[in-house]
Amino acid sequence: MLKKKPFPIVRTLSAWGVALLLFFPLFWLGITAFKTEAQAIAAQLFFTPTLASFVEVQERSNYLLFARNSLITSLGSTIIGLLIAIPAAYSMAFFPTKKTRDILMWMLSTKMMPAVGALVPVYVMAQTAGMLDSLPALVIVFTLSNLPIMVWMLYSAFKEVPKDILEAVRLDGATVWEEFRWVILPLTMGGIASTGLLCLVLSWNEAFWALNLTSANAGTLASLIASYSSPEGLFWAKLSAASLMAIAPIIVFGWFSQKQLVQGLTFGAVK
Amino acid sequence: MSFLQLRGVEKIFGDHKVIKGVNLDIEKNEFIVFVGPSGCGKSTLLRMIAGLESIDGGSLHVDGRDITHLPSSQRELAMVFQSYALYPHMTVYDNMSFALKLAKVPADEIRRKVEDAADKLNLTPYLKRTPKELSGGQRQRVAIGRAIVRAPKIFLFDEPLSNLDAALRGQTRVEISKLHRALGVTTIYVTHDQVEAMTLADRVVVLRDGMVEQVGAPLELYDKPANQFVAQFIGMPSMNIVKAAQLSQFGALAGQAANRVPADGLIGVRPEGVRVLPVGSAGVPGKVELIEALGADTLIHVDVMGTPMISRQAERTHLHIGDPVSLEFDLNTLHGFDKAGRMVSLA
Amino acid sequence: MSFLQLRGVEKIFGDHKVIKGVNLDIEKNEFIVFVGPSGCGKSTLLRMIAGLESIDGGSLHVDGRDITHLPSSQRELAMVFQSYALYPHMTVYDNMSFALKLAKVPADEIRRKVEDAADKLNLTPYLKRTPKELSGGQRQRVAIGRAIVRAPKIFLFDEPLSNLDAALRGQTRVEISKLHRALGVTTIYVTHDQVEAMTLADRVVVLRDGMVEQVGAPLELYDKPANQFVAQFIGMPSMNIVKAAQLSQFGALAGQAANRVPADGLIGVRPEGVRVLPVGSAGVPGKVELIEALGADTLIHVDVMGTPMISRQAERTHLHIGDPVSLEFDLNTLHGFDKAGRMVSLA
Amino acid sequence: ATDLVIATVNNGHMITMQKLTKFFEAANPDVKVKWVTLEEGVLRQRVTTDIATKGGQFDVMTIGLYEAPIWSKKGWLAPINTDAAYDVDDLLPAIRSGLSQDGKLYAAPFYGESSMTMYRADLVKAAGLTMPANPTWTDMANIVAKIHDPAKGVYGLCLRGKPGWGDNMAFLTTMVNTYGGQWFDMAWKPQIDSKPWHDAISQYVDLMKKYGPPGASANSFNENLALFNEGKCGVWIDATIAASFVSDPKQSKVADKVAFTQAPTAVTPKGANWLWSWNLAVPASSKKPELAQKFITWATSKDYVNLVAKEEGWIAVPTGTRKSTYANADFQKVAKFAPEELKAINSANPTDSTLPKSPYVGVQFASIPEFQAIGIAVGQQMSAALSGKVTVDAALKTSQTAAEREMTKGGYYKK
Amino acid sequence: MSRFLPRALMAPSIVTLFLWMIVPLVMTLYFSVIHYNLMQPGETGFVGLENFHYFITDPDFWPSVMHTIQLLGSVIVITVVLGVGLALLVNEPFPGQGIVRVLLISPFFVMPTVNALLWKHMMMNPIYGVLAHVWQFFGLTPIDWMTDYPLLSVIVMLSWQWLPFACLIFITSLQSLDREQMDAAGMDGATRFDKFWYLVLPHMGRSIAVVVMIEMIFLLSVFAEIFTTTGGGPGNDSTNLAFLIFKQALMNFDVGVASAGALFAVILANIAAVFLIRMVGKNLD
Ligand SMILES: Nc1ncnc2c1ncn2[C@@H]1O[C@H](COP(=O)(O)OP(=O)(O)OP(=O)(O)O)[C@@H](O)[C@H]1O
Ligand SMILES: Nc1ncnc2c1ncn2[C@@H]1O[C@H](COP(=O)(O)OP(=O)(O)OP(=O)(O)O)[C@@H](O)[C@H]1O
Ligand SMILES: [Mg+2]
Ligand SMILES: [Mg+2]
Repeated sequence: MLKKKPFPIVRTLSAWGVALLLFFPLFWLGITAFKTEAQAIAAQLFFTPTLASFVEVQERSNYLLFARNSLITSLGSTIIGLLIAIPAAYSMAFFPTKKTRDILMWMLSTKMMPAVGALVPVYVMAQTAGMLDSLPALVIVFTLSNLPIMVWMLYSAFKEVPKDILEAVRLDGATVWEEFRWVILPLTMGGIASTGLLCLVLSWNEAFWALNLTSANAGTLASLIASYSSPEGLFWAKLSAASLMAIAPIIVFGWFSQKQLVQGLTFGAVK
Repeated sequence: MSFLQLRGVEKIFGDHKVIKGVNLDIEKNEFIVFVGPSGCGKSTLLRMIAGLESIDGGSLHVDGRDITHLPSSQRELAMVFQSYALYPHMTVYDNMSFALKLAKVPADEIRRKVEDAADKLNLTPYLKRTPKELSGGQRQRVAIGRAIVRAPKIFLFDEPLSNLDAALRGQTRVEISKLHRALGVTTIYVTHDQVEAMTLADRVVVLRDGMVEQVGAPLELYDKPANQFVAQFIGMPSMNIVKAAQLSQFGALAGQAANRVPADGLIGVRPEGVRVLPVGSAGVPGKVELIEALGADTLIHVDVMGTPMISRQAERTHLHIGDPVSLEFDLNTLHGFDKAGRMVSLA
Repeated sequence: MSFLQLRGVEKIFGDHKVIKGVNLDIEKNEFIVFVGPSGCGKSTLLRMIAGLESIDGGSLHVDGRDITHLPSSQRELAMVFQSYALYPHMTVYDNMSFALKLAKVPADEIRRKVEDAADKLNLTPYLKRTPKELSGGQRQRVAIGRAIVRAPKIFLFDEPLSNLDAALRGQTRVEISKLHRALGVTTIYVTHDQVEAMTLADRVVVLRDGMVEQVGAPLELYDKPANQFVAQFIGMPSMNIVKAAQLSQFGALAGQAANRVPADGLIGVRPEGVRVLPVGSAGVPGKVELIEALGADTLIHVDVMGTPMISRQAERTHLHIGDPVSLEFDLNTLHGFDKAGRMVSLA
Repeated sequence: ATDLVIATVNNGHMITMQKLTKFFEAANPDVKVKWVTLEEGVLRQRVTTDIATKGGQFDVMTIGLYEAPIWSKKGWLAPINTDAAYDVDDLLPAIRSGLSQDGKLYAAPFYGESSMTMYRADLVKAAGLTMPANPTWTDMANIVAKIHDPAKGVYGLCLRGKPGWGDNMAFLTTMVNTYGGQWFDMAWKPQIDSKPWHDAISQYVDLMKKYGPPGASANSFNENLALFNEGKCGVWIDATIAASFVSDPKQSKVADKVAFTQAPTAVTPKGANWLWSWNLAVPASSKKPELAQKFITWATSKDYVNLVAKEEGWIAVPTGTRKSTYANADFQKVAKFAPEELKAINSANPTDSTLPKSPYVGVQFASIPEFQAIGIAVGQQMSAALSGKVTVDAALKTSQTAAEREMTKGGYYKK
Repeated sequence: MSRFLPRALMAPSIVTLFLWMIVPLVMTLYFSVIHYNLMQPGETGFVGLENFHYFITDPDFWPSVMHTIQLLGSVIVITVVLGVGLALLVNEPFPGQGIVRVLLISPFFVMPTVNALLWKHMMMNPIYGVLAHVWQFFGLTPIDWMTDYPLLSVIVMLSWQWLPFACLIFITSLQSLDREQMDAAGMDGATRFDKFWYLVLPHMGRSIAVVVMIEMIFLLSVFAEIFTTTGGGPGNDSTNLAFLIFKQALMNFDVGVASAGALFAVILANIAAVFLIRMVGKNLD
């Protein structure tokens, strides 16, 4: 890289252009949440913001309960998922056998059955276990349905680790745990973070099971949205406010973890 | 029973055998050097001893214990990789202290050991850098440092000094030698540098194409190579080889060897055994092909009726390319080989 | 005007200057060798010429054209990287043919060139492999092959032979030399191998800590080092150095130098200028510290009342460590240096 | 405290009920009411899954007029025992009969609705026309043609277009009814390829293509309401419940310009107005039937109507269930649409809504389990016809085949 | 490493996933051969392959298979191609790089339902939508997206949602690209495109494979977005297989036919997966 390259003006402009374009719908959602219903429909850009919609949403439903449920289920399933998926991916990436690829495919194939197709069986299972409308049920379902994806992503992240670094660490006398903790984890932080985030986002946004397996106690924000999606009349501002409240935590979290996410392997010491 | 025993060790990559049944006994505290042409399997053999490559045939014993299938983390080895294999996310200090940290060595002892090693390797100013901020030679030194801070059962070095300058190489060589004497750790060392091989080794193992050609003390290999390959591989520049069939042109040489070397055999003479005399002197006539002045030595390449001969002399020369010269040979250090390249005694 | 001009070239990494104002003129078709201690900035300088590192100060001209800020893809260079930088997912053949393919060279010409280069580098059996299936030396050869198939304006080699065995190194060195003569391409070559430096270079550039210490023909550097650093850096083993203050103990040496070298200066004598004689002979008394038998040569380390001296001799020795000996010096090849290390004429 | 879990739809009246639950809880301190508020389609999915698998997640379910008879016939619902104070006879008869089985009430109506015409009096007047009290489709076509003015952002006619048996088919069924059509004849043979269907759908597609808003095939109640409130519709025929919204100045820009009349008729007035109600029911599997009953009778009582009136005003009371509500003077004062609504509801008869005799119950639907699938399939075809993707004839033909398939599958007759 | 440990490490995933797969699968298999309508749960009976017959002879079936493939293909192509492009665009430093990356990945955090509502109402609505305003600004007749281009609308929404995911994975992958190789290629005379084609793309192979596989799995089962926006219409113009199954299961409540459909979807997904594995599989090791 030459330092005194001309200022990357074209790249800067196009990157910003595309980013703003892609972000625009969200921006629009954001500002609509602060409009009155009339302004919302008139597609105005300038208006005096109001918090009325947020107040209304909070009045109607216990936002905090849903948010808490979302937090518990998505964090829970992410953590449990990582705990199960990391060892599996580690084992497949670093001790591959002839069957590894088949196992990977099989794992993915467990996700091929459309959720709707499995609704009744799962519903009956949950009911038999007495776990309808309970957070553990959601955590289990989220974890299991994200597990294949997590194993896949982690597998691909682990595969990027150069072989001889692993060899070096084994020679240094590291146990499996130490090897993971001190070398693989820091080297694949980006991949693990993206996987965790993906799982978090998927759980947070999961609507089908969240809706169908819960009623009054265990609903998540995604199921909260279902009660706003089509009330009588198009209350766009209210809908936007509810949506914003539902996605804001995860977006903010995503923004903060951005650095970890895009961090790839840092090479340079491998000849 | 010897400390490290390799019995018919084999390695197969895909469909070709890379290590073809190596037998080797290494004593405790010995310093063994592996030499051999590029690609002959030195690294592979080292990595098999380290447990980084599976052993596809034969067995490996350490201290009488079969460790053929023991994972490398339990073999208590320290190794310098040919590719360094530094931890890219750790500083030089962390790279070097990592194994000690794992071994739960007290912090101050770690610090002492690492700083000591860094000092010996001229790395002190770089302890806070990450590998990618280092020069090639500095990286290599970190790789060495990482190995030598430890007190393993066996040291494995894979061309550890290849990227160092002559002075530093000499200095580091001395450090490794000292370390070996101080710790008495069995050491296996791969190198292409003849000086390293000659000065460090208790015994040198010459490998060729996955097989052991000869094992012996350095001078033993130099003076009594088991075959033409070893004779030519050890010594720089290589030993001159004359076909017995062409010996008639080589005067005195012919006389000395004729009755001992088979008619389809070969005669070898080291460059320092070849003296270049002004044309007309008694000797074998030839023509100067190339002159290489190395400073202390001068190498003169001479063509003797199609057979290339190299002479090495301590003096500078005034000869020029194309000059006709006479060659004289030191008849005491001739080597004879039969058709298959096996050594034939000339005594 | 010379072909390649470096004018006050500087490089800063973070907050330290790594290249501190290098001025260098390189003629068309010249073969320049960079030598210097590990970490002195050879690779960095090479990479700056290649356009891989920005030039933070000074300028770089090729053929009179300022290319200080030209991107490397437009500089028409070929380079062998110290770290090889092979394309991991391409076969050896593809690695070597990549540049030609991009240059839209006809397919059969590519094939011919690559096979030719592979043949010279003993790589023919490995053309279908990917880099990770190669030994260290084989990878290095691929890196060389990748550069030499091309016909660039400038060749840059960064320690290209460090992982090759002596025989192959000699052979490849000859190929590089031939290639240089055949194509007449300006070549810059980094090495730690003195033999390479001496045999390949038209001129050698000695770097130290980001600065040029001396530029000159190989033997010029050997015979007339500009300062103590160059004197000690060139030549293996290093030149022996005696402080003028201690000269009184060195008999004949003292007589020769006393009046020319300042009282706080130094006297240097090459190991081949030191002869070890049996104890009692006329000469300076000393004690054998270490003996290194390299085969053709023997290095004898002698301690002369605290000053270490190395002698290099062509004969084997029967001495043992601790034996008392006498040293004699070749008075014609002494080097004198002042306090700052600058050369002082003794003639 | 005991939890009482109630599944309900997210309509305005239900939201109000949710807010007022505190009064119920105050009266019953040991009860904690928990709400699961869902959009209509999702609610139907949830409660059906739950009741069919005996999941038992809900103590009270909000169900429609469509499910009530099917489920009660199957014995999935517990009968509602009413006391004198509840005054069961006050319930509008059309609705009550739809919810009763063998004289027993299986679900209590919370609010009911029919359909009617809402129109912009100002535009009609400006066009020099008058809206008849009982307009025919011919009248309607005339009027919308005149007031259609897209340049000013006014589209003559807004009708449902989004596919779904509760969406476009609810409206289209009433239209077919009044054109003299029916879903099935007495042999359960689908009649979709018959002439009345053809006439009705052709009229619908023709009018909408000429005078409808863009994107009509994705519009349902909500979208049309928004359009109407924005002043973009001249005429809108839809649920009576919309009346209170369009005449609410807080939401509607045209609150003072809107007027109401009956839904248009063609060959027959029979079945031109639909009948729907949202009802509260107790699943037979409920573990707290008494408590659930208690809540239901509270929420559908006269007292509750009064409570809403007191808390939110008469404009917000749930309508369409009780005669007493319509009789209330305060209510009449604020609800100028009330007479038309009552008239519409009373004119609807689920058991006799088609010109030819039909074997099914329901005005804008047929209360058989297979109807959902058929309604959805046909709805899809109608929206395709509306968007111009297929011709009306093709759409009807496809629909007929789909309906026959479904009925065959349902075992109504051998092929 | 003994042979035991790798297996022990995999066991929890494999065992749980196996249970998670096998129980519903067996039940679904069972449901698929009986008559089972949620509205008439008592009236079950063995019907053989009738459910499959009904599912496959549904007039919406073949169109929905086609739509599924179109949807899958377009979204994957769009997200991978644009994702790679965007990743390259933001990979090297420029002013505001961090913010741009944040903006780029944001849409991924949006719930599918919100995504659908957002696009349907606020973006693509032909009267009020932002796009309509843009069209009007340029004096054009606003496009009636949901009616005239229903499948395209769904594709746009899904691409908007999945592009950030692809982009994120690709950015991470680009970070581990060895600079020296790029340098070497530069000296070999490679243009930007050459570098991209011969080095960057092969390097990203594994990431692309993973993105493609993951997206495939998710896109095969997309129905919420369709349900919320076009409702599968007009006609069946935006009905995909998942929506068709959804319709059978939760709108018609016919669990039998839905189960048959679900099994069919599994088969289709496996076929697609085998194809994809052929194409991208070798990048996995
Ligand atoms: N990215 C970097 N950041 C900071 N310092 C660096 C960086 N790269 C190189 N250096 C330092 O610059 C100096 C010169 O490095 P360079 O690689 O040019 O050395 P060299 O002469 O090639 O050494 P060697 O013979 O060991 O390869 C070294 O001290 C090195 O530590
Ligand atoms: N993964 C592999 N797959 C196939 N062949 C391999 C693989 N690794 C090494 N080889 C081959 O095995 C042989 C021995 O390799 P090894 O690395 O042991 O050589 P070496 O003696 O260390 O050479 P060098 O001196 O060049 O480092 C070489 O010919 C090499 O090409
Ligand atoms: Mg090697
Ligand atoms: Mg270097």
